[in-house]
Amino acid sequence: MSNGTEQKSIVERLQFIDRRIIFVFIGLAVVIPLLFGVSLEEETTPIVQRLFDFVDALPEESRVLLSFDYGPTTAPEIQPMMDAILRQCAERKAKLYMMAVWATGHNLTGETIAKILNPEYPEYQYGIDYVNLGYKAGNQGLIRLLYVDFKRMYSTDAAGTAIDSIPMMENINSLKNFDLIISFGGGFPGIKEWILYAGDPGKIPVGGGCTAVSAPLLYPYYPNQLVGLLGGAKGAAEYEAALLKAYPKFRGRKMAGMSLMMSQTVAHLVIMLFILFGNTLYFLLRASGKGRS
Amino acid sequence: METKWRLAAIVIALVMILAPALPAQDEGEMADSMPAEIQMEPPPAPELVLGEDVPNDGGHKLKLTWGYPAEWSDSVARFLIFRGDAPDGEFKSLGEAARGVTTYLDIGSKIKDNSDYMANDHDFYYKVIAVANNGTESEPAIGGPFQTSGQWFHWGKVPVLVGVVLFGFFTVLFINAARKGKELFVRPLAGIEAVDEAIGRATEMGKPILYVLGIGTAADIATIASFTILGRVAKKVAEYQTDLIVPCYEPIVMSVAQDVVKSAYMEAGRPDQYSDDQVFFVTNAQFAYVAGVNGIMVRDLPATNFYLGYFAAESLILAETGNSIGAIQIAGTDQITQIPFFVVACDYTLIGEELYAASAYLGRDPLLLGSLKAEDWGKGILMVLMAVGVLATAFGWNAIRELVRVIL
Amino acid sequence: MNGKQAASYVVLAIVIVAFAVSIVLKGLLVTVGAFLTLFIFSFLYKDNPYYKFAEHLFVGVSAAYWMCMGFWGTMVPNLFGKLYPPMVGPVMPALKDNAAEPFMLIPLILGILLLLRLSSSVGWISRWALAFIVGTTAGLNLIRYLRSDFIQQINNTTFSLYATGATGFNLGETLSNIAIFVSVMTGLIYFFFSKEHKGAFGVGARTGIIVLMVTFGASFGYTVMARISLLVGRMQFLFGDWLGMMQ
Amino acid sequence: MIVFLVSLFMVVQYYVPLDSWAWMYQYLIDWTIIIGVFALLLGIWSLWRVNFNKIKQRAENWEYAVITLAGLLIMMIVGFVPGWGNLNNYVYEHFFYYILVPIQATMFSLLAFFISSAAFRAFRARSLLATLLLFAGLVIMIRFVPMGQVSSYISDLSGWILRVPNLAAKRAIIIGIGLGAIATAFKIMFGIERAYLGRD
Repeated sequence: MSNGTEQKSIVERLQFIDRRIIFVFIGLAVVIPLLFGVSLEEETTPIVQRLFDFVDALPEESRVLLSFDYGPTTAPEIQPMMDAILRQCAERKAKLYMMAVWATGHNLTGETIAKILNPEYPEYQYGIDYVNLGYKAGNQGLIRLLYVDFKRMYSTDAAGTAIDSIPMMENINSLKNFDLIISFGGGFPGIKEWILYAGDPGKIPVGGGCTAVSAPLLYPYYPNQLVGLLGGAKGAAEYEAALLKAYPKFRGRKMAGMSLMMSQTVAHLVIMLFILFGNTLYFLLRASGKGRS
Repeated sequence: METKWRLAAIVIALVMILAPALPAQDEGEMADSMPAEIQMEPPPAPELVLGEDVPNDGGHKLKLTWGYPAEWSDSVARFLIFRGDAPDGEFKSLGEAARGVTTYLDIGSKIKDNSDYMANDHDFYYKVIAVANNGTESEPAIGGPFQTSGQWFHWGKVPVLVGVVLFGFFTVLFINAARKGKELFVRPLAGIEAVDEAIGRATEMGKPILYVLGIGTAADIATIASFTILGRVAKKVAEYQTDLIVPCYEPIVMSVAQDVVKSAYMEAGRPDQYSDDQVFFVTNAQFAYVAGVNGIMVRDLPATNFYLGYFAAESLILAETGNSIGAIQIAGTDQITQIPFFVVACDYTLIGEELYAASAYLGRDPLLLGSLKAEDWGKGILMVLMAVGVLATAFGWNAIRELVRVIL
Repeated sequence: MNGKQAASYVVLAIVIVAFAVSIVLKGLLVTVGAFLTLFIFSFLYKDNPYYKFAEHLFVGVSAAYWMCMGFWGTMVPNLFGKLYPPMVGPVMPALKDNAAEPFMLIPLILGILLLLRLSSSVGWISRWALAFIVGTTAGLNLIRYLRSDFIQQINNTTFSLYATGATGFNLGETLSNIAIFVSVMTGLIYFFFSKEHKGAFGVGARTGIIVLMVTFGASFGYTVMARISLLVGRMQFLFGDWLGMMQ
Repeated sequence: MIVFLVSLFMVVQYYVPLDSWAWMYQYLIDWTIIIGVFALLLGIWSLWRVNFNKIKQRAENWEYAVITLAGLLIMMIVGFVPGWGNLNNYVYEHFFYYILVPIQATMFSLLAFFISSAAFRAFRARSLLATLLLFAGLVIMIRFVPMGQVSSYISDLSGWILRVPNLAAKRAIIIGIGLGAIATAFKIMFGIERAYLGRD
């Protein structure tokens, strides 16, 4: 560091730029794309595309289990994935079974049904085309029990209706009766537990959507134990892109993952530019022989 | 005397850990398995009902298996399973198994008052009925008696036990070697060597030192390691007559930290300078705690910040705020996800195991140094085993590979 | 009154007016949430009275919140409810008829012992309670740790180096597997404390720290996304829920 | 001695699947949670004392100590008054959702800013290690920038970094921590490590 009294060069002063300037840029980078709703179509990577293709190849009336294993704090990242996959399943006319191994997932299930499924797919009837089974305690133990005997744990749905009076539950005795299980969350319990206690023993296809932070821990399960994995906002945006490609009718609708992704891209760019800027200054200083610190 | 007592304690501990393993074969009752009677009617009844106690558990669980002719398996939709106390008595419906599945895991309740309670060491009979696609039911096949029982020892966990005992043995060995005055080398850790300098700097500047124990409980290993370091730091601080601020997240951690700091001040001969207001509770909500500590930082402007213990997302908020006030920062945690942030934003970072080792470094206590040596041996042995395992797999020496697998 | 003070009064006036307007237009609850959000963000500029306000409020309210949670969630159902069930009858009728469990006297006594540390003369007794808690939970943590991560990770490391794909031998994967194995080994070497990092051993340790640094850089870069998402969530609240500027 | 016995029990119970042991185990856990609530009282007392002293001595920023205590008291009253006092209490819940949740979420989101400033400051190519840190960080971040053909190469590379060095380093750290944890547990059981009792 130079000794304060001597006049510092501009380059030298810029190197210790006030961090508040960075803060302003980051704030703007996030807010502007959100306000203007700009979105960016992503190239879909194989790990995401494979799940999309799997869902798209499901015959009509396939049974899909959606497990809401997340809470409000991670909802900004996870909810867009849920919305996209839900839409696709509904397009495929799949039977939707919704449940949660996280207590916080219960409210989100209700919200998702009210916000997406009911208004966009009014032909979906409760008990025949979809069911909300709600949350049950027990973590991985719950999954193990569901694998052995589904109705023993779920003797009613979330509203308290006896399970035997729900038509679409008639042939569900074990997790093995499902054609696909998708867990959204990635914390504990979550995708990993679904793989270990349901997917692996029963050879049931398991897919997942998780936060960016937990994605690296789950990558090792792809492709053998996971059909596909959506990691963070990027995964959600990629899935939405695949959805738009296959179902052009969704164009024009606001895709939460994509606009989130636009904010992400701009913010990442800003950070990287600052890093490059910092390094340029550093090398300039070193070249002029003052940069030894 | 002291030594003898300690050795005795160790021996007792080992015996107690091992003891449950010894009587396992005598007392652990294996469940009877007896063939069931065979009955044939279209659709044919299941052939042979076998019940087995599930091993390595507390009982109340029984695995039922039956046979079924392959040529019929497509025309049978499911099997119904019942349980009763006598072959000719009443049977209670348990559930069903899907097409093609010929096993059923009966998990009874462990609680006596529950309707599905399943007593241990009690004779049970099972009835299995095949249901054809058209709904007609077969004659029942009955099997029994079967029993479930709790075992005294979980055999699946033997390798872990062996490892732990072996490791304990090393620890004892090296601690004894260290006690006999054998000089043990330890490599320098930059973060630890900086501690003295950091305290000295705060003293020169006349500013306080902030010590954050993280958001773990008093039982997290990271917190326990941090207590020891806190003791050393507090002692130095007391000698230099600098201020020490320890805001706490968890009340039990606070209580322990108060004791630690108080006795450090006593050791330094300045008990009068200690006050419970130095080590205080903020709140045990993660981000409220961070908000509070941030406030302390920007208002009291400590010259040195220690972040040692269990940290989650707050690590970077603390470290960046600390950096903005120009404090020297020494961090350490065993939370892998947070290490990168400390590495980036702090001057010195103790990575994972280094945090645990730090207490030994600061004290130069032969006992603690001895256990470090034991850890290294543990690592060495694991490395050798892993290498042998990988080589064995690579060259197809299956026997060795299996051996390694059992050990690991 | 100097200029600085005048400016701070102007800011205060603006905040109060904006707060009032917002209450009228958007209702109390969202307004409170939004202003507290802004107060916290103001810390990014510098420490200021608004941040101090939010910070102190947060500390007080959260401490009380957890106390209440502990009381109603643990003390009432699990201590009082088990010691003398009729006592909790009025608030938690479901527990009224449970059988009393005299064992629960033990934590009550230990808890009271713990509180004795407030007294300077018998404060030493509280160490028993501390010892109990630390002992129990330390044992528990250790077991949990062993069971989950430790053994699992060791097992995972003994895998086959050869990787075969659909077309037989897969060179890329095999090289990756070898890299993983070597990296784990050198990483462990780095953590050796009782051997000097010299010679071949030093090379290993040096490789280990290189691997660690790459990992830290990657984790850091990876986490940026999650943190930006959090900020997006707050901005959605401010600009969407509060100001109504997003569709 | 208490610690020794109790922690020994916890270790032994791992190996013994019997019912009675499992019950004991459950009891012990229940107890520690209950004692934890008592400890919370100690915490509240400490918080009260520190802030009360501040007000009494008119220390710097004492006005804010009043806010802390007021928040504490109001929330306590709202939370404890019988009849109001269950977890579905309306006022209590609103305090939670409209005061605690927004502040908490905002504190958390400050990280977006801090992670940027930390990156700017620390990601400089000063030494080999710092350069590696910088390089790995950039590779991971750059995958967000759409760049056509190059993108797929970048995503392969970042995937490889996450899958190979990342996995390996984490394993090494976890194994090290595991051994350290066992060693510490031994030290506690045998009374070598006693700092947590205020003795050294």
